[in-house]
Amino acid sequence: MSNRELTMAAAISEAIGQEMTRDENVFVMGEDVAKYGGIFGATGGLLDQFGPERVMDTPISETAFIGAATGAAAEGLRPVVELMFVDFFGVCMDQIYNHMAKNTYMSGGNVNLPVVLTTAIGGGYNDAAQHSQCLYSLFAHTPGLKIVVPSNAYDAKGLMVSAIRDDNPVMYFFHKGIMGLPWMAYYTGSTNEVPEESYAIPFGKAHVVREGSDVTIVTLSQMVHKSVLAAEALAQDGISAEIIDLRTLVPLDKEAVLQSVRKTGRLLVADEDYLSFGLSGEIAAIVAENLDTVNLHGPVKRLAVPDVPIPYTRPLEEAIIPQVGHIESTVRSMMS
Amino acid sequence: MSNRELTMAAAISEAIGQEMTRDENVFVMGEDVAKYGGIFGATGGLLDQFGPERVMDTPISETAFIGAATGAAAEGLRPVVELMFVDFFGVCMDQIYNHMAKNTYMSGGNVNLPVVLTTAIGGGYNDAAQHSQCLYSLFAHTPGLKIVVPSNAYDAKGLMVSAIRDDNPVMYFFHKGIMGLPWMAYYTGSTNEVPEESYAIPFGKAHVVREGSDVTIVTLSQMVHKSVLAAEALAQDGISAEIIDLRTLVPLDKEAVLQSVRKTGRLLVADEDYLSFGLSGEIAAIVAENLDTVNLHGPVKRLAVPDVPIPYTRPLEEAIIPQVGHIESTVRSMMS
Amino acid sequence: MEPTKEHQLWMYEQMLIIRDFEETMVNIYLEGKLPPNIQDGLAFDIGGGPVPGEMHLAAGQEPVAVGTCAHLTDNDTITGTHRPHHFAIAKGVPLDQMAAEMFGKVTGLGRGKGGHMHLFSVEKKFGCSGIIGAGMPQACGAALAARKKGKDWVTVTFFGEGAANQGSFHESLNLAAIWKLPVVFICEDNKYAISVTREDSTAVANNADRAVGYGIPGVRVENNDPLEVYDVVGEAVARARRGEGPSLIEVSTDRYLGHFQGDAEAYRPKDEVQQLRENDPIDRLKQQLMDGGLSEAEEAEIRSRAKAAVEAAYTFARESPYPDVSEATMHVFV
Amino acid sequence: MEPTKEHQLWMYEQMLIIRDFEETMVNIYLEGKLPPNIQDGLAFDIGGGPVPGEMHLAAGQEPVAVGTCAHLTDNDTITGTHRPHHFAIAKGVPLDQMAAEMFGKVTGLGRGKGGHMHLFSVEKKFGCSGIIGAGMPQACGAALAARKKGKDWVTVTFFGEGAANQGSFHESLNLAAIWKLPVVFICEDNKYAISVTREDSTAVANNADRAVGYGIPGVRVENNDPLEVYDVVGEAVARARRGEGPSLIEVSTDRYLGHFQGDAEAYRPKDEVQQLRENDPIDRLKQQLMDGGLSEAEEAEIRSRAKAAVEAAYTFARESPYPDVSEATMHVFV
Ligand SMILES: Cc1ncc(C[n+]2csc(CCOP(=O)(O)OP(=O)(O)O)c2C)c(N)n1
Ligand SMILES: Cc1ncc(C[n+]2csc(CCOP(=O)(O)OP(=O)(O)O)c2C)c(N)n1
Ligand SMILES: [Mg+2]
Ligand SMILES: [Mg+2]
Repeated sequence: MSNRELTMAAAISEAIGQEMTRDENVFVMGEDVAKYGGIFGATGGLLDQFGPERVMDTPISETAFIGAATGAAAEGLRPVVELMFVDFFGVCMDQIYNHMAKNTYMSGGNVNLPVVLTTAIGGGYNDAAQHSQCLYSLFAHTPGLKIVVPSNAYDAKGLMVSAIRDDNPVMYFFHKGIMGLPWMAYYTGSTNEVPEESYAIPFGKAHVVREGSDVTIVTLSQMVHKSVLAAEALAQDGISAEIIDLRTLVPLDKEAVLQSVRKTGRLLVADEDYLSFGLSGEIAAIVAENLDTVNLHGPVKRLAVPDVPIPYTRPLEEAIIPQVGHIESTVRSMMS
Repeated sequence: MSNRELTMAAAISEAIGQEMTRDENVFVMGEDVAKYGGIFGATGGLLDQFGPERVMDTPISETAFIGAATGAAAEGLRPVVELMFVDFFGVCMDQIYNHMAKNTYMSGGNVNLPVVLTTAIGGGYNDAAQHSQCLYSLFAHTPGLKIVVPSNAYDAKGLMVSAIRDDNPVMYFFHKGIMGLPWMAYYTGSTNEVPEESYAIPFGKAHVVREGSDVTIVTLSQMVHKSVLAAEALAQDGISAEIIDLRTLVPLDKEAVLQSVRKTGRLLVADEDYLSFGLSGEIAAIVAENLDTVNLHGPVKRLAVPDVPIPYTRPLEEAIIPQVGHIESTVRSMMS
Repeated sequence: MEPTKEHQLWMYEQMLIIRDFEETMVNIYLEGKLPPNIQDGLAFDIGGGPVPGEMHLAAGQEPVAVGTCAHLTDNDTITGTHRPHHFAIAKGVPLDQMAAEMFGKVTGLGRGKGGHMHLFSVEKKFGCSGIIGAGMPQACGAALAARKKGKDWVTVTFFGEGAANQGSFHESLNLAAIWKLPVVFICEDNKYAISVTREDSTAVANNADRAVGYGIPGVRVENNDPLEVYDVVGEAVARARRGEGPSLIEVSTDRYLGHFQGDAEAYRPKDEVQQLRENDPIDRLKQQLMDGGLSEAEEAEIRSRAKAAVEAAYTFARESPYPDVSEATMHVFV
Repeated sequence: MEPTKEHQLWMYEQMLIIRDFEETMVNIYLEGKLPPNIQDGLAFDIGGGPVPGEMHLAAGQEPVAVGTCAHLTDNDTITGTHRPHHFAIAKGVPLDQMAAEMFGKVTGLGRGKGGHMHLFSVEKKFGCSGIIGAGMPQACGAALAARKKGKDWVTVTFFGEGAANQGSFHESLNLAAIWKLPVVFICEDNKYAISVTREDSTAVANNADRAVGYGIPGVRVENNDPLEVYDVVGEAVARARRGEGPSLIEVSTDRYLGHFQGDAEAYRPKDEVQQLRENDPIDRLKQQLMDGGLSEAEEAEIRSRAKAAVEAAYTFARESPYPDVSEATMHVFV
């Protein structure tokens, strides 16, 4: 059955389920992933399909169960473990970045850890400072973790398949506002056609969501959809924006960024993470390091959360998270 | 008594001691800070001077005692709390970045938290992947923390005084290889003249360590001293390097960076943190965002740890941590 | 320990205010979140209406809050949880500013920046967090401050039975015990951590038994009853004030509503809540008070006072203005 | 549980190897770290010589390692600590590769990348970490894997008495208990966490008492004796193999050397170590074995075998090459 549309949540759980069928070593654990099916639906239906030995609810002990994922992977299992919100990483970061991420290197490549750590990111629904962050830059900064940040259901399935089959630790970040949940407004572009059969999308290949000639917008996750809406508005006035969806931060498709900016001569990074010392800086730096082959028509621009915690109240949150209007007006300012 | 030289460790403990004398609300806690005087000497002699009620050894419970620092600060005390190595942040990051850093904002400015969190950073003595990191970029990325990274005893004392008197959370990073410890080789330039009387160095003011006209080296901490040695070698061949010691990352003295690069037209960032998604990218981005007023003679260059965990063995560690030779050769490549 | 008549009346009125505040919020919360005024295809929109975002309500859990706060003064500190309203109300946090914070208004406790999981009152020495287990370490610090100041102030830290399996629980109890800090650790056992039952998450039937691991007293309150809570917590608070260190108390209580509003509770037996409500602690205390001589008229007056307070708070919240957008970048630092 | 004669001899030889390995390292470690060949003004240079960086040695703590490993096979897993040599040796990790790793050579367990706190052997199912308390969660995962594979394999996780106040201790014990995982938690109580004494850090006199908080058996071994360890750990390992879940054991043991080499131990009573050494577990086992009929000649042969093994390992380490610089950026991913 073709042209079947799935939400990103359904695409993720389908990918996990297909891999569980394919490889008995794959199993799922986390808070509320079984009976509840994952607070954001990423493991919906898996308990009924595979039973409680392979889909395990855990206590609120992230250090223990994420560390356990590392220990189980070292013995040949392939855990898919969920950190409910990325905002909670602070209670278990040591197990993630000092162990899951480093045991392979410290063992000279002898230990391999096929773990997929899934987590929810993003704001836009007024969940305030401890439930609305992105933070993927932090994990991309510390070596040893592959970083996947899908923007739509089709990519989400193919990238999850690659993540589970990868023999290295992979962190998989899904934005709540594109999961297609029945209880949260979302950008409909994220729900799209998803083949039933399994397929893998390779890491490190950015996706040109929209071709353009005047400006390159480098972005990812929910911000891809905001960028598309901005590009459509800009097109009305004959401004042609090219949109690059990075898809993965580690590995990072630098060539795709450079190629596009060489063509357009203008770069805007649109990011929902904090502005400073993160993703938007890294993308800008890649261009700055290649100014001998990139001919810019103007300074690089960055849109991101301006180094403030995410405020609860709607007017303030809308002001600090880059919106379609911000992207649009920033591009216009770059053209004049 | 003037022209008195102190090690950075002695300067830090002197600053803390003077503030403890000045304000009874200041107290110290952490692992081995009392009887041992701090593994890296940052609290040496304070127990004898102030007693166990104000200089407290803690259990190995970073979440509990760093969280306790936040709780005590909310009640008007001014804790100076030590995280022995920054590498251990993963066991207590939630208390640092979701609470110490955010309670002020989330309370609309009603809660203020005068905490100083000190921690040791850096490699160069073969302590391997879990005891050699810098990671200040992570803390600079998450809002709500002021970030101090001194390079010498004089700055260390003045910045510690400002840190303790600041009504906000301050993270204070000292590099083990410039503390002037009797058991670890160090860059002697870090031990310098320190007035006995108390003085404060304001945050957000970078220091021009050496003036130059050909290239700007933006750096901090131990890397300042490596840069100076490189600059001296380069001067032999008539290459004039200007060295900017950032001193603090939050607030960040962007103007100092831009001013210097406007003058020299060349930027090298020399950093001991991981390369990607961190400090070196942010500095490069600041220049990329200002290309309308900065005229570069060539691409920006970055030297940092190439996104690998710190290897134990000497030849590999020396290869991946930027050394004087790397700085020198990179600058030469920028001049040709 | 027996509460005075005044304390009993105070507890009764506070429970009424809490219950009314929470149950009124159930409906306010739904405003703007239901079809047809939301995105097509959605059944509910968490980001809609005057009170968006997650909403964790404590209807049914009033006894632990009022039985505890009856022993506290404005000098004592509380650290609460992601489900904080009942604690805040019982601690005396101004209802108007609390409601305004939930509406994201500039008149709120945090000028609208914190939201319902992040209620801070410096005056009432109240704070909470959306991170499970995060209040316990900070409680140790507040207690340390009291000791350093030579005061007999105590700190009470509340957490759920799910939080009792978080590392911060262990570290904080050990620290409080070795430093003899005046902290009372109170675990609200409402049997669920979202969908995960206590049995599936916890290796002991009674979290108070874990006190053995810290050499401190541990007591479980078996009934969701304000007088029983008052009795047990009273001992622990007195002990802390005497400088004899921390205690660990677990209180069996009942979550009447979903984990958060919008929770379908598919994981929960259909009639469970119905049965719980039949043994409601507010009804029981009312009966006890009236057996003790409280008249219908007096009871009605208390009830209407409570209703009026809640109504006034929500009206204040609705009518207050939002913060100016310029405030978004303020207050990162003081 | 009584060890067989063979087991006793094995334990004796392993203890000799461990002791010799550690005490020989005391001197090797000093090579290149003392004046005059270091920076002026320094008394010691931690980064100098063939074995730079921190060095945590376990002389005196042999009993817990050998008494435990006598019950384990290559199918069983161990997670160790920052002070890992005695565990690794007793688990059968190749001495040559272990020494080579400490010398940073390409022939080492981690091709020189890990160093002495990061020894990994996939064959012997051994791992360790420089982060306090980090081994316990990973042990739960290894045990979960064994159960999922339907094996009776056991995982032993070692940690110090200082680590018993880290949150991971609590979370891991609870997880292992509710999931009935075959993990044996063994706490080495050597009385110190660097300079902090057990009394200053721990709210209970006996960490085994904390087992009550998880509804599992808890036993303390009061003497630094391999036979007593053998007995108590044997029960726990058997229980885990039977699928009856985890146990918590604390072993009183003695740290003969500084926390790390170079530690002046100003915090420690002058003659403490001297007194401990007078009741040395190796001497005691030797006496027992000889009372049991081991001849001088046989004992001497064991001793020389042990010495030869250690000498061979360090020679192998010295003579091995360093990895090529190109390896620095390899093995971040497989
Ligand atoms: C560290 C952390 N992990 C997970 C969560 C997500 N979460 C929010 S509430 C909750 C359940 C808490 O259960 P309990 O402690 O019993 O409190 P209750 O909700 O029953 O009042 C969870 C898992 C969180 N907020 N913080
Ligand atoms: C999370 C963490 N905190 C602090 C340290 C620093 N540290 C290394 S060893 C040590 C003492 C450990 O004591 P214990 O657990 O008793 O083990 P022992 O050294 O006595 O064998 C400390 C505090 C660390 N490595 N990791
Ligand atoms: Mg609960
Ligand atoms: Mg110890």
